[in-house]
Amino acid sequence: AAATGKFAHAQAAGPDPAITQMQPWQQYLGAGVDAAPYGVPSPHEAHVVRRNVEWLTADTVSSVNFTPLHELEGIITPNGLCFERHHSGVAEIDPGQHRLMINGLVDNPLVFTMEDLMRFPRENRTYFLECAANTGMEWRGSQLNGVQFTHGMIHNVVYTGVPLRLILEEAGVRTNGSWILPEGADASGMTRSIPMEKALDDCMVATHMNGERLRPEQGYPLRLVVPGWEGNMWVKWLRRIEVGDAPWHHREETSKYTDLLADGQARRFTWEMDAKSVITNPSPQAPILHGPGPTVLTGVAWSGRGTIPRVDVTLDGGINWHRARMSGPSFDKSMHRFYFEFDWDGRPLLLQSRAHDSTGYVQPTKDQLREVRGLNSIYHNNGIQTWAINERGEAENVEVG
Amino acid sequence: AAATGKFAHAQAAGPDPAITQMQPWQQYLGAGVDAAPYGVPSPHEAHVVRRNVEWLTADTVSSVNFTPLHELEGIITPNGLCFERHHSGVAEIDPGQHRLMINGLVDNPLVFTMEDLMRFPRENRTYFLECAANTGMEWRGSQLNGVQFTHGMIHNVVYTGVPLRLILEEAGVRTNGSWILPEGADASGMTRSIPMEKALDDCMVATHMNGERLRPEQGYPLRLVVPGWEGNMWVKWLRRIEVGDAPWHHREETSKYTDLLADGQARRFTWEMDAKSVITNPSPQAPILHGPGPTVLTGVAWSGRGTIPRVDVTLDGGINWHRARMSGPSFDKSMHRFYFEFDWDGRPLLLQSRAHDSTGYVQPTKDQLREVRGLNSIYHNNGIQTWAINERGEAENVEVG
Amino acid sequence: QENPAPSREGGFGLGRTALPEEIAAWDIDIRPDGQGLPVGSGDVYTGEELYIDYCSACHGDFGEAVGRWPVLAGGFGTLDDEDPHKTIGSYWPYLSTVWDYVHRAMPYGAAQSLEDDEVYAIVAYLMYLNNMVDDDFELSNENFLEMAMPNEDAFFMDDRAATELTVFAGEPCMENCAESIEITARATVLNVTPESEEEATATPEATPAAAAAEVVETA
Amino acid sequence: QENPAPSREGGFGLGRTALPEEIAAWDIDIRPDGQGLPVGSGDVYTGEELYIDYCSACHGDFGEAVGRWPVLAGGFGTLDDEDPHKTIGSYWPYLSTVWDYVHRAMPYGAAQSLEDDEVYAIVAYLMYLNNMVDDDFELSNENFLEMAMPNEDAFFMDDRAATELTVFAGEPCMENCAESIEITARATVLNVTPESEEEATATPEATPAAAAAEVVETA
Ligand code: HEC
Ligand code: HEC
Ligand SMILES: [Ca+2]
Ligand SMILES: [Ca+2]
Ligand SMILES: [Ca+2]
Ligand SMILES: [Ca+2]
Ligand SMILES: [Ca+2]
Ligand SMILES: [Ca+2]
Ligand SMILES: [Co+2]
Ligand SMILES: [Co+2]
Repeated sequence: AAATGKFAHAQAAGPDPAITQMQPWQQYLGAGVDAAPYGVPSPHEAHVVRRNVEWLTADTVSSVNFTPLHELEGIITPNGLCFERHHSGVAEIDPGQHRLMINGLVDNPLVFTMEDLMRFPRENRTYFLECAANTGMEWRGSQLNGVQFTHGMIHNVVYTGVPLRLILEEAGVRTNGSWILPEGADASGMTRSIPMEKALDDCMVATHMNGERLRPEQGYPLRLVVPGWEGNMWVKWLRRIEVGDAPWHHREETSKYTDLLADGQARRFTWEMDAKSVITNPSPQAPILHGPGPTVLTGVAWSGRGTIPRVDVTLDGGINWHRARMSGPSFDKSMHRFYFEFDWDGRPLLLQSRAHDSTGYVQPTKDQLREVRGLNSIYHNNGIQTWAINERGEAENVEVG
Repeated sequence: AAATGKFAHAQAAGPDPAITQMQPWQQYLGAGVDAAPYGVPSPHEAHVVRRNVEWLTADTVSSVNFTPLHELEGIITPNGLCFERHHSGVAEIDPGQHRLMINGLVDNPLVFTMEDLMRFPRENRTYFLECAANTGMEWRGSQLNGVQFTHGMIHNVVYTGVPLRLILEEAGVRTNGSWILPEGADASGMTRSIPMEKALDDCMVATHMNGERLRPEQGYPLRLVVPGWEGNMWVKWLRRIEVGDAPWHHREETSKYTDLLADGQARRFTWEMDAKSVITNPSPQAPILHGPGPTVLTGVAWSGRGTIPRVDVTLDGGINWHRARMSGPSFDKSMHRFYFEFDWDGRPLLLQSRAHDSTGYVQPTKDQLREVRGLNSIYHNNGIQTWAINERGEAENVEVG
Repeated sequence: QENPAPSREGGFGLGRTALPEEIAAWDIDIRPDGQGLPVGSGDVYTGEELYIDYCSACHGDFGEAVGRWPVLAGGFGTLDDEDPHKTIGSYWPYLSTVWDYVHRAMPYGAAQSLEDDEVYAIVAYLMYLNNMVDDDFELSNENFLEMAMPNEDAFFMDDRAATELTVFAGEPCMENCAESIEITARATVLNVTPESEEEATATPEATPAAAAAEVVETA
Repeated sequence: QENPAPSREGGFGLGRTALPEEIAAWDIDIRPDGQGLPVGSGDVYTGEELYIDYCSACHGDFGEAVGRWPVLAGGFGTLDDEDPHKTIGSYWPYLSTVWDYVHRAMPYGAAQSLEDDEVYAIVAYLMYLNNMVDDDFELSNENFLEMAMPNEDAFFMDDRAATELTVFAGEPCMENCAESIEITARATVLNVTPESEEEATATPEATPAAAAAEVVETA
């Protein structure tokens, strides 16, 4: 038998009408099974949406919106809430008119229809996709007051697709083929250079996300999956892959996605996403509303170089750290969920989390990063995030020292 | 470098206009990031929906619709496509007015708000939910010609929730508390008796599915998760759990969900879902359209008693069997994905799959089941399914002998 | 699959004590041993009137059902037949289930709208329709436990562990397992599968096998 | 995470050989070594006219940008400043990138609508705006590879393996890691976060730190 509850429980002043009065849903019939052939969330969850920030960009077409991390649980991001970043808006592609071409340094340049691709053996793997600019607004100090905006350029999805290896083998890569250039079918014609080693290792040409076909805003009908590497390389609406013997140095790997250091020099080809974590609850958009007592702290962690065996959490800005409880499956280059349950005494807190990845790397502080990179590198900000909690349980994005 | 493609590839008669002509999505801007705060599938996937069958029930309110298994990949069922079964329609509950009561043989009967429940430690676990009547229409012979209808009363979801153990411990179960009665807040007031051992073992009070809050048709804001056991026990819109010293023998465990054998006797409390598998593609709703050559056969398998280490597949109705490739994570009491890639010679096929679970149980034939149970037991039909493929690649639900 | 969420010695102190009025409002379940049964009574005659008003539109004047709504009476001796009729009288093991369910979920669309005495009366009428009592019978909390249901003894605990699990196990044949295989049944002969969104609502061309409709009524 | 999908010796025979016309239609990428560059030419004067017609509405007559659309010229010597201006002239390492990108993606909303000679001319004008050439310059596939970009040598290969990975490792302090901790910066001071659906479109009360806007323009 279960243990006996000993804790003194609160007593109600009087009976709760939510119990003593009959609610309509207890008595009358609800909607039938033909009402929603494709279901949607409860109207009471209408606030759980991707959000954009108008002042960030000139228009909403080449722009970004953010995943509401503080409303999510576990490690899977629902498809409807995966953040979006497009450079020429969402390409609305008729899959019957979509083709994938392989050309360049191959024995046999090929064209595939979607039907052709569905005849290759396929795999199912879970990966996070993080925009290299995620948390980029925070380099100069705390700026946006919500985890959706500071950390919401990430999603974690189960992909089904064909290993890119099989498609390259089909065309026959020539011995001097050392780079690929995936290209999108949207009006930005997105391109990135990827070394052949990565292409043959774990890249996938994905057709499905979280069990169903890709969503239009995530590249329907075809997207390149580049596990652990920055999201911009995961070319959406994939229409062509050229094999070459040198990188292309295209706009998204020169003007953008290069990391300017303090001395004016810039890193190029900073592909891997460094290990990172963030507390999603409590956070500015998800304050503690229940007052002192048992409190669930939770968050997510990920690394482009492996798994996350450990996350540490501090309640006092880093004086003392505690090991969080890791929850749910631990997949390579996937998001991990952690929890830390504690009794809040009602006093102010300074919350931080610190990820350790399977290579032994430990998530640095923002100041450690700034020391190496300066303030202008924009991308790859994986510094430790601090939320200050006040006596009322409200949370604020702060920095500490 | 990759292997060289040696296979002779088809040659096109002339250039494909889908390539040589500029498509609108390659040139013009698409929708921006404020267009779909909660995204939906491509209009080209509008056929991927739950479907009901009007003639099965008196109305659509106490009825069922079916998951389109032949359109899905991997092991996760998207929330919008999880089959629905309600007894009084979808309860549309305001979570602010929802309560969970624990009463009966406990030291302290308790009432929880949703906020209270979110303060308990929580877990993330992936489980299939199968209606005990799934495939029930097939006891007397092949009847429905589509895997959505024969096997679509199943979904597989990542749940986040509080272990029921913690909630029962909070109330303090008395030593004679050996059963629980979970009860729903909908107008059917759904109830089932569950032994305390199961309740304390792996049951959960779930708040989230696949990362977001439960969907209304899946019990928002609270559902009981009863891993591996028949779906009817996973009480939706959970409002109360009574602890008792005997089962209740309520309508859904007497009139329904008891298994009538040939001699007029009936099994009661047939809780576990036996190991089962089905080929989802090809299948009647997903014929082979590409003609002879490389063909991907895929399907799903599950067991209420453990994992699925192995699935066998036959192309000739059971004369010769081949081991399928298991894909994606193998979780306890979760769906598993399998693949079998083969070269179709264009001749008729008789496809079957056979699941083995981690207890050593092997999925039986329908005839083996009929020998033990007769034709009237309605529930728990986990017999091997056969699809006949003709020369045109069309599939039909058949039986063989 | 998971690092368990930890228990806490003495509990978390979450939630609050349920008040007696609150428990009374929700604690509506009835058990075969009479637990939960309220004080009250009702006779067949009263039950008939209520039943005609609130139930017969779906279940038929005599429990024979209108259209495809559930049948509530008859079917005795059919459980071992090819087409068994499972009703309150022929199948249900406990009378408490009838009381509990009618009170909890019926009339369909107006759950829990019946008074306790009304439920006693309707249950008495359902007993009468199932030849369990005479037309002058009155059911009450006093005589409730004396009422035995004819089919109670036909139920036994799940025995799959003994009858199936051991049988359906072991390494199966993988090669040359049969001389030849023939198709013995075809779904397309019946033609009862909806073929498109629109047809899903169409009447089938053939009558589906008897079991089919029942399955989903009973899913 | 996965039993790998098997390769097949000699491939699967899936897909079909791409025709030369098809490759020509899609193979539009240009590399720094000139691979992909079509025959053609265009001068600054022609480029200026085209630029005014097709580009200046967003990028400004002199590449200085209208509103928050991207700046295309200037910014020399600012890369090590507090507020660096990264433009084609001050930052981009290769001219081929300009040709490739303008041809591939601009004008915004009418991608790939420019003729090759028009692209040469516009690129020549962008070089002129960035003080790389005189106003009588003509760019062509012949002289293209002679054009060096001022900032090319500032780029170096990712060195995090040496400069960071080894540094950010090892068992960190878990207890009494500091005497005291103070808050040094607060997001609420800026007040630039949208607070509700509606406010997300409102103008911020404070000017967000310079980096913020750039980040998302560049995400
Ligand atoms: C509008 C139609 C309708 C009315 C009116 C109605 N019922 Fe029902 N009844 C149903 C449906 C539908 C079900 C099956 C519900 C489900 O799927 O769980 C049902 C189920 C039942 C069952 C269980 C049958 C079984 O075999 O499990 C009983 C008993 C019952 N009703 C009694 C009554 C009584 C008594 C009344 C009147 C007080 C009543 N019903 C009024 C539609 C109706
Ligand atoms: C309607 C507005 C608009 C017009 C007209 C336009 N552009 Fe752009 N331009 C943009 C936007 C928006 C971007 C950034 C796109 C993105 O997010 O990827 C951009 C980016 C660029 C860039 C890259 C800037 C960088 O720093 O990476 C260049 C170069 C450029 N445009 C040149 C041109 C030229 C040349 C033309 C005319 C032939 C043109 N643009 C017409 C809006 C416009
Ligand atoms: Ca009770
Ligand atoms: Ca008989
Ligand atoms: Ca009489
Ligand atoms: Ca090329
Ligand atoms: Ca300077
Ligand atoms: Ca001049
Ligand atoms: Co980078
Ligand atoms: Co059962």
